[in-house]
Amino acid sequence: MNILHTVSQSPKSRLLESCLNIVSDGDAILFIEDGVYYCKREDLLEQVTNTVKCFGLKEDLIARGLQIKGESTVENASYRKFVELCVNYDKVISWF
Amino acid sequence: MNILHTVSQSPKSRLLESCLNIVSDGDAILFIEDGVYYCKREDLLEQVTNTVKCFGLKEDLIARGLQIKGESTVENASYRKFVELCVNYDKVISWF
Amino acid sequence: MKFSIVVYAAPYSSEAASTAYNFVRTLLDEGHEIYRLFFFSDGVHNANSLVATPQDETNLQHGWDKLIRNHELDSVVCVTSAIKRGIVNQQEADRHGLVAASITDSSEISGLGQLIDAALNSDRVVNFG
Amino acid sequence: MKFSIVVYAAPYSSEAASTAYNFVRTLLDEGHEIYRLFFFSDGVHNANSLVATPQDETNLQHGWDKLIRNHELDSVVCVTSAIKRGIVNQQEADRHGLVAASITDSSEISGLGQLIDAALNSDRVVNFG
Amino acid sequence: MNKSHSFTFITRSAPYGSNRPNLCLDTALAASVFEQQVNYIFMEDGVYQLLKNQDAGSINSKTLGNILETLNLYGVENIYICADAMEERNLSADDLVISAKLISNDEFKTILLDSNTVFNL
Amino acid sequence: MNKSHSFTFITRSAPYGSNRPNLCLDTALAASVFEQQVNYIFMEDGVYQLLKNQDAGSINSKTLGNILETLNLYGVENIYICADAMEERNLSADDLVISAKLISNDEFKTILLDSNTVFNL
Repeated sequence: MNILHTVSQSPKSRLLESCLNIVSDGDAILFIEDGVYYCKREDLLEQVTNTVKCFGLKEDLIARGLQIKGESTVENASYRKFVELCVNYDKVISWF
Repeated sequence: MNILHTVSQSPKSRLLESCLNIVSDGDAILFIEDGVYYCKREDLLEQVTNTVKCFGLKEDLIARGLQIKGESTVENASYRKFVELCVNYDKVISWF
Repeated sequence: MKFSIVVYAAPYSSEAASTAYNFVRTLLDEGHEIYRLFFFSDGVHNANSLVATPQDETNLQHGWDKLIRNHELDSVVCVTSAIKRGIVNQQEADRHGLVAASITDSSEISGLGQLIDAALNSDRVVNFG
Repeated sequence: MKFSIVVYAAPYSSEAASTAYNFVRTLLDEGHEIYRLFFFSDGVHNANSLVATPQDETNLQHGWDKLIRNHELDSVVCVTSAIKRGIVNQQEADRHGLVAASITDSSEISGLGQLIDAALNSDRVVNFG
Repeated sequence: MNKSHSFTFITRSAPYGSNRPNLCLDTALAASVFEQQVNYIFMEDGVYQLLKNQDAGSINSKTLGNILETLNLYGVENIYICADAMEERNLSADDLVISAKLISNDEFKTILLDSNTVFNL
Repeated sequence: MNKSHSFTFITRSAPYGSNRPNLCLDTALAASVFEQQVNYIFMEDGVYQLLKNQDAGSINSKTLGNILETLNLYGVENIYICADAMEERNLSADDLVISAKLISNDEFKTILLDSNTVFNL
């Protein structure tokens, strides 16, 4: 019964911090829109990525000139992957 | 050449913190809309109110059940006072 | 799988409506079923027919309209949100004495019950705002 | 004193448009002059004429319309923001082949130059978003 | 229709500044009309909706303060308040119009895991 | 018309997520057409507008990355970047499409005090 969380605002919003209060082990987080700036803030993601899989929406990353490098704890996700995540997790909670 | 700053989002937005980076001594801050929740956060206003006058828009305070008490460092301001502040300061910068 | 999508955001001022649009297209490409699109709050502006965009910009309202028609999607605009934002069909325009209708024909105006019904009948509800 | 007011927010989804409206009313009550109202971005929705609100709610678009008429205010809606959001006058509707106009007559559609002109000719510019 | 589907509404915005609290409330009331199980959780700035002495007539709005009465009237009984949100805002039960169950983040997580659909406004 | 009026534009939002950077840029360009003095300051998330390698075609938008070129083309020469914003985001000059003058908050304050009209988006 795991949850996919989407986070769609930049780190300035502290939306991830809100989300993390109620994320359970095994949940996943997908950063979309301005949320993808979180993908470059390894300092904020450090504690997260042990128990929660993190993704960044590829199209939004490309638009903003952000690249996820090989050693990153965040994975690239296309829209197709976004759909697949919605299917594989039991429900979706949107943080906006 | 002092400035009136209006701040219109709740403390969650950290809008005041942004504003304070560029507030000069003698400027004034008027909290409006959800910004009036700052009026009850004396912890966040402590350093501010020595050099900057702080006001809360009365109509927005009343709507939200907030009261400014006598000993508060923030003053009540009606819409009329809002207009007066705009006249008395040389320009207005809106934080939203 | 059966999806329903809720859109809270107007086009152009934030990216969310555009993300929702891309997501819905991908859902269809991947063979999933859309039970319902529900446009709520400022999202109702996605169903405005009286729009034109510069040639080098995307017309998102037309995009939705085409997508809804081509795939015969069930698209509902929340009545409470719509009327006060100027999104009306002919019936609502007549009732309120307005000079014209503004909604795209491909969406219908209805109540929040349609959103709850969508949640009850879909495997997933995904919100964009 | 001479004021110009810029409104970036649509009615109903945030309080900002309503704050701007109250502020403008107070300005006039206090005997100040309004050089121009400028509706920008989602603020253009304040000039939509095709709206109706429930009886127990304020119709902010009508409020602006009345205020602008009664005080013969100069009210400008940003053309770039307006057209893609479905706020069009008859001329724009004809040009883009749209079936109806949607803007209140009391506001006119024009460019951003009107905002700069307003800043140059006013003692104060106050922004609401 | 039996109560097979459970809805959870997270309301985390302050009243009046935006319409998000109203969207959340209206949707929850619609769900209750369908006689489904409804959980309503006040998180973060959402707890400001519960402050006493609100009077939105001053800004030509409708007062949201009686929100909990409305929820109860529609049969929504599972109303929760995030304990963290109260503490961060220096609020106590005395400041609120009505008392609802304070929950920890762990209790919050359990509610979410047991829900079929979650609206997060 | 002489350059008697000075405009300052503070752009503090990330690109694409909202239209605020576009509103700010369009207004500044309009001001430059009036041959007024224009200051353009990138603050907070606004510095993200300057990141290299942006390609907004992926989301059907227009790339904002050449924003500084556009500003220069219109004769806007006073372009500043908040030093604090760069530091908080672990960004260095190498990450940006073009170099503009980094300013401290004190320099920022001076610019504001010398401005007639300030747009803050």
